[in-house]
Amino acid sequence: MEMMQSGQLDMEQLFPVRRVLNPDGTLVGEEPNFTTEELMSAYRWMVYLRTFDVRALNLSRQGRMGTFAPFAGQEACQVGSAFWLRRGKDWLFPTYRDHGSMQVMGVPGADIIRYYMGDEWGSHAPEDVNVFPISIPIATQYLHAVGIGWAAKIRKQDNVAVSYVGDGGTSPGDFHEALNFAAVQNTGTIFIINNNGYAISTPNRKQFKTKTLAQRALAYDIPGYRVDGQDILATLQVCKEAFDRAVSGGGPTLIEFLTFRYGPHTTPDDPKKYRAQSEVEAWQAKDALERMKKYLINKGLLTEEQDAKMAEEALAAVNAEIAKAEAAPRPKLDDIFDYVYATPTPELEKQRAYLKAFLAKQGQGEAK
Amino acid sequence: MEMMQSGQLDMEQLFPVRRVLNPDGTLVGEEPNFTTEELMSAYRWMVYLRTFDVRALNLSRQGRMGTFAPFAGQEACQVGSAFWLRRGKDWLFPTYRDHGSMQVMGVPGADIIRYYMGDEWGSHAPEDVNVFPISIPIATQYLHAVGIGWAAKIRKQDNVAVSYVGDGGTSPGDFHEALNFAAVQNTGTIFIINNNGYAISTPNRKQFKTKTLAQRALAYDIPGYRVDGQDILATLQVCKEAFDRAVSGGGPTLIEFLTFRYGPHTTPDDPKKYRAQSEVEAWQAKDALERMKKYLINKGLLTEEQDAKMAEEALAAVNAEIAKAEAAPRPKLDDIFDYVYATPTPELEKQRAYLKAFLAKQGQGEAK
Amino acid sequence: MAKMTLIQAINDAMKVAMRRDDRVFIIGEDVGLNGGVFRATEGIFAEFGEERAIDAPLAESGFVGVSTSMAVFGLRPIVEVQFDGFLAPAHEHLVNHIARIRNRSRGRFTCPMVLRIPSFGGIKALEHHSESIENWYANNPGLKIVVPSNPYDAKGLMLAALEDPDPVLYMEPKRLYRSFRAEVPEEYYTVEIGKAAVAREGTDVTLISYGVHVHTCLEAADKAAAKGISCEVIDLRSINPLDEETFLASVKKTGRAVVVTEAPKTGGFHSEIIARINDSVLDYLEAPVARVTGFDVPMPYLLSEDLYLPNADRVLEAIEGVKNY
Amino acid sequence: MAKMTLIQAINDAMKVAMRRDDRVFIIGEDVGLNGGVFRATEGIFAEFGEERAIDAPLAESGFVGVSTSMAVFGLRPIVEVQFDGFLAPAHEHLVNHIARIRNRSRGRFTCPMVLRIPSFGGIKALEHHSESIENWYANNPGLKIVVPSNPYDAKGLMLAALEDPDPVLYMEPKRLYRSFRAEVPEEYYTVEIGKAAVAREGTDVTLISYGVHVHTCLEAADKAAAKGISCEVIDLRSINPLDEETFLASVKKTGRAVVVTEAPKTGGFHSEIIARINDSVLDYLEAPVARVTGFDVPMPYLLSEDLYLPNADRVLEAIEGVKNY
Ligand SMILES: Cc1ncc(C[n+]2csc(CCOP(=O)(O)OP(=O)(O)O)c2C)c(N)n1
Ligand SMILES: Cc1ncc(C[n+]2csc(CCOP(=O)(O)OP(=O)(O)O)c2C)c(N)n1
Ligand SMILES: [Mg+2]
Ligand SMILES: [Mg+2]
Repeated sequence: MEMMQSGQLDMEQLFPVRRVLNPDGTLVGEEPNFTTEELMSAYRWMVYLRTFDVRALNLSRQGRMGTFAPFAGQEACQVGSAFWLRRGKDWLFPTYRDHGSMQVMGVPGADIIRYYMGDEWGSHAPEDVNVFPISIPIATQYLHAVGIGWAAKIRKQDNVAVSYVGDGGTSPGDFHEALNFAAVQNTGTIFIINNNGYAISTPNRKQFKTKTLAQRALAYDIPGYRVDGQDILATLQVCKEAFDRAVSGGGPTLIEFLTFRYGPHTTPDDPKKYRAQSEVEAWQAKDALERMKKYLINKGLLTEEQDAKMAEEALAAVNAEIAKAEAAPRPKLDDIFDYVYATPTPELEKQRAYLKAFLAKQGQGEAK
Repeated sequence: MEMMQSGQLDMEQLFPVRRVLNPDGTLVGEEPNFTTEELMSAYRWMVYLRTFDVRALNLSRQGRMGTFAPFAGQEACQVGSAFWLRRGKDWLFPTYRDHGSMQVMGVPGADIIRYYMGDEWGSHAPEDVNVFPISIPIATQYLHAVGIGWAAKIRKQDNVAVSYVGDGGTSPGDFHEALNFAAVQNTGTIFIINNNGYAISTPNRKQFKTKTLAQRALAYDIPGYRVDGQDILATLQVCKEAFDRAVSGGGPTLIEFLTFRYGPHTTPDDPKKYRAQSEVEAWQAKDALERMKKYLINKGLLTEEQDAKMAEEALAAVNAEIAKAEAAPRPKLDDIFDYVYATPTPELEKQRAYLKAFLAKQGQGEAK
Repeated sequence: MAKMTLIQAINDAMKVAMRRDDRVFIIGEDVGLNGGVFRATEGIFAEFGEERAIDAPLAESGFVGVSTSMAVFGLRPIVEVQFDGFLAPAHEHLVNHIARIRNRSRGRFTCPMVLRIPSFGGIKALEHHSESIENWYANNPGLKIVVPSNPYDAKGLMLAALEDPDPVLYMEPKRLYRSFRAEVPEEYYTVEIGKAAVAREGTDVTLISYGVHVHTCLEAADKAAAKGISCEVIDLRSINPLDEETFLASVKKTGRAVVVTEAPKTGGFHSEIIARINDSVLDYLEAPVARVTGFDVPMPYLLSEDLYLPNADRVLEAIEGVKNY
Repeated sequence: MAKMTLIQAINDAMKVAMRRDDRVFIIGEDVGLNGGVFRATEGIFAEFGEERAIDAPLAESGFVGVSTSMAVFGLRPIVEVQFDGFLAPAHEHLVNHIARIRNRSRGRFTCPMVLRIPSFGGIKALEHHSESIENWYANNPGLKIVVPSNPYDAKGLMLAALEDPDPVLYMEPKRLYRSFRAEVPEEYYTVEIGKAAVAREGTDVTLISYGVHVHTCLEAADKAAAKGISCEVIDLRSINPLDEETFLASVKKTGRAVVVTEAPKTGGFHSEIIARINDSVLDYLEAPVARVTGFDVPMPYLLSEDLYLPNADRVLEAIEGVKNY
């Protein structure tokens, strides 16, 4: 009978999908209150990021950088979740697919390209940008985000931390441990789930049984949301609420974005092996950029001409970042020895000397 | 607004505490349908286990065995959860505190004493008893229970597996991973949470934020229950429902028993450091054995004389198990080498020979 | 006989085993429909269905943990961990349960499981995808650890691992997956676990390695031969059990040895090989055993990977070092 | 000066550090109100309150993981893992994050954290409570590992670890917690991490160990002295960085060495010490280095524990072995 009760709960109804814009760009309900500047900035970011992502995937395919994880299709999730964060104050703990959020937060695109080229310097965020290096070990970064909120609480500060996982990232134990710690300590943490339907090839139905991931919030008595991840106004709105809650000591929030990656999981992945083209097209018909563009045009904030210009500017900006990355110095031999510890151990110095002597003998000097 | 909704759910109401007997032994509702044999057997088990537990703690205090984890106060949880399992067919994955359930399932008390004396042979369950060795690494055993249900499904069998954690055991990641796997695969698994209020000294409020642990079931769309752990009829009833569900392909169940350990966490623990005597007494006033005894006497199934006799028989039985354990041969030197692999490696044989030669030289032979 | 790459041999071995024994199944991330990120399980989902080629939720502790009791129940799991660095979440299950259940239960319960771990560097992958993790388990009794260096051994060791009554970590050198083809019998056969192979005979210096660097040693041996130094190359094939007889006999003969592994130097498994040489044939040594290893740094990102990895020239230098000591 | 046990010295060091530096806090299971299952944090909750003596939920991955970013944020966590065997769930955070964050971010982020691990056997505890886990991390660059063998070093190494800009695994020999008292200064002082100590001077045989077995070696040295063999005892104090200078100098002098550790033999850290001796002073050896270690079996339950543990008589036999080689 208890079972019936909990079984009776309709989670899809309990966690309705937050949507502000219909796919055709019209409003679902009343006009949200964003400034024109915010609206234009959010759209500009999406245009820039789409361009960045497409170019980066090409670089990878051309072998100008290593394996890359594209996010095209998930721009609204990336921009909305990083948009409200305070540079130099708040923290961001990204996955390998969140380089959109990273850039909104202040990481230069050139750094991200350097990371994927295979240079640790790409993870050296600017001093005033609290973006942790990309976390590849799935879900571990959720705990890091909690630690920031907890430390801030102890230091009587209000730093907010945002972290991300995908749908697959809700399965590791760290996902649970992080939500539980955050709930017990009431930390200012925003937990984002970018549910793009697949963990590489593994579909949601093999990953979890429930109709929503937002309902995981019920296990910890924290607020949970489901949001249309192709609707930038919805992602901005919900993330603002979560940010205000976090800053004001209201504790953590769990947000499930319903989204989709248009491209492969990473460069070598072949999505045709596990999903139908029709599914891709259905999602592309709900594209976040198209939707926002229509909205802005209807609102008279954007013209086709301005939009084309914006695209050109984006391309120029992206190319500049790529150029910067490709012009950056290649990592030095010393780099691999200098940052293992604050001060290299005597043994490390011996190994460094051995390697330099060996390369010198090979007539290779520092070069590779 | 979604937040309000989920926040609005009253989990204590959604997961009401299942109770059949009031603390005074009177019925809460209608008469449950258990056979007299079942009622008497369940009560006899509780009387035996209370005696076993008290004696075992004394053995430990006297140094006749090592550190021991007593369960006095949790008998109804242990008996109710193991009562319906089919010997030789179903599986049990206990913690260090579930030696009550283990014995109900068929593990000789002598084996449990041998385990705590420090002899691996204590974990060698009888051939027809599928009780895994006590799992001390918290929550890992939850995954083992899921594996049995999954394997049974693959082999088209209906083996049920029961596993246990305490309130603290709900925090490790494995708790989450196990529930998620079980939900996705719909395995015949019964997940017991013995919530005795403390993880050693750590109270529930530092372990989790929610008012219930049963509500964790909502995160996986599996049935969850809260049960009065001092009410053997309630534990029997809910566990029977869970067992029937598991056997019939209905999938997993999460059960939170509200209970209390009267004694220390383990032999060296001093509970006075972290809990008030009044709390202990409040729980003892709701004692499961007292409650059931009153019920049986009211029902005319038990007299004080029979009860006293039952206690004597229990003591005799426990003493017999202790005698058996203390009379059992001490572990042999070969034991530590013979079971690392099916066939010891050449290196292991060298090490065995070295140790034997060394002891011989010391004039110690096989002895210690 | 057919010419196969190392990964084809692994794929073939799993199929052969699954046809013979319906208790064998594969579980891991993307090992089903997708055939694995390296295509190691290509075609297995199609032939054996989703109950025997299981796409698990993304949780290593979870699928390694459930596989433990599935093995205890009587099945024969082949668990694929997607990359070496992602075995870490399952560490507790390996060291506290899988390695110990036979011993803890005095033989009442056993855990015959094969854990496939795409391992080591050299393919310019992202971070955490090129790790040498053998040292997490080389000091952990109850587990066996094998590392094939060629397609023939890959198939034979996999089938031997599946016959083995105890858990076997099967470390796959990613770099060799498609680097060359070799003759592999189509039929069922096993390569005994715990027996090293002499990959090349020689008289002056003994080179000891496993996996990728058996080939580094062979390449170095060629270069040394050109300089008039004859090297014997030992392919350990198994880290545990360790076949010391084979390499001790060789060192006894040559009096000189170079050990080559990719893990960081300090505390690496190669030091156990040096210790065994110390234990048994110290008096035969004409020179200290040389070691060519990774450095005491985290595995560098791909632009610096080559700086880190042992290569034939570094091994050659070591060979000349011990020869001219 | 006051006479303290090793655990009192650890407790004192933590209090001294917490009084000097309000960024230092303690987190773990039952470290608050209860003062820790070993009473290592006794009185800290009372003096510093529950925000600096934190009873975490029962999840090692969780409290090690959050402590990582708390250290990055600028705090100084002392993380207590209740027992060695229970560090395993946090393995991923140690090897993939804590050990690497400085290197991955090229110094942008650092993780100064002290991880307290009650370690090793000899107290007849339940299973998983008596483990030698140093080998999980001895091959893991980015971490430091220290093991005190006496109260003075315990306090000095703890304070040095808290000053250290990098993560330090602080392994506490449970068996020594209350086994003896020694003089410990009340004031603040540090013992340099990475410097071994000569615990006893001698001329014939060098005994090398750390933690509990420094005392096993000292006991064996007494017995050897009675037989006319003079032993020098080296207390490594630090596994990483490893102070090879000190033990190499000793072996150079004595020409004979015995390494004593408690972990299983194969792949144990002691083999690195043998490898270092091989690297640098092989020509000075009069006999193969002997090793007295645990066996290649899981740590036995308490009735068989003594069979497993190295003891003075086994060390003495090894001393005579190398002396009479
Ligand atoms: C602990 C761990 N296991 C496995 C992997 C390999 N891996 C990388 S991405 C990925 C799928 C992640 O899917 P999801 O969480 O849905 O995020 P998405 O890639 O879809 O954005 C896997 C299995 C990993 N990075 N970490
Ligand atoms: C992974 C792990 N961490 C820590 C411990 C040490 N430990 C043993 S029992 C215990 C508390 C468990 O509390 P709970 O789950 O509530 O069960 P109870 O003892 O109350 O029955 C702890 C921390 C352990 N056994 N395993
Ligand atoms: Mg996904
Ligand atoms: Mg409890």
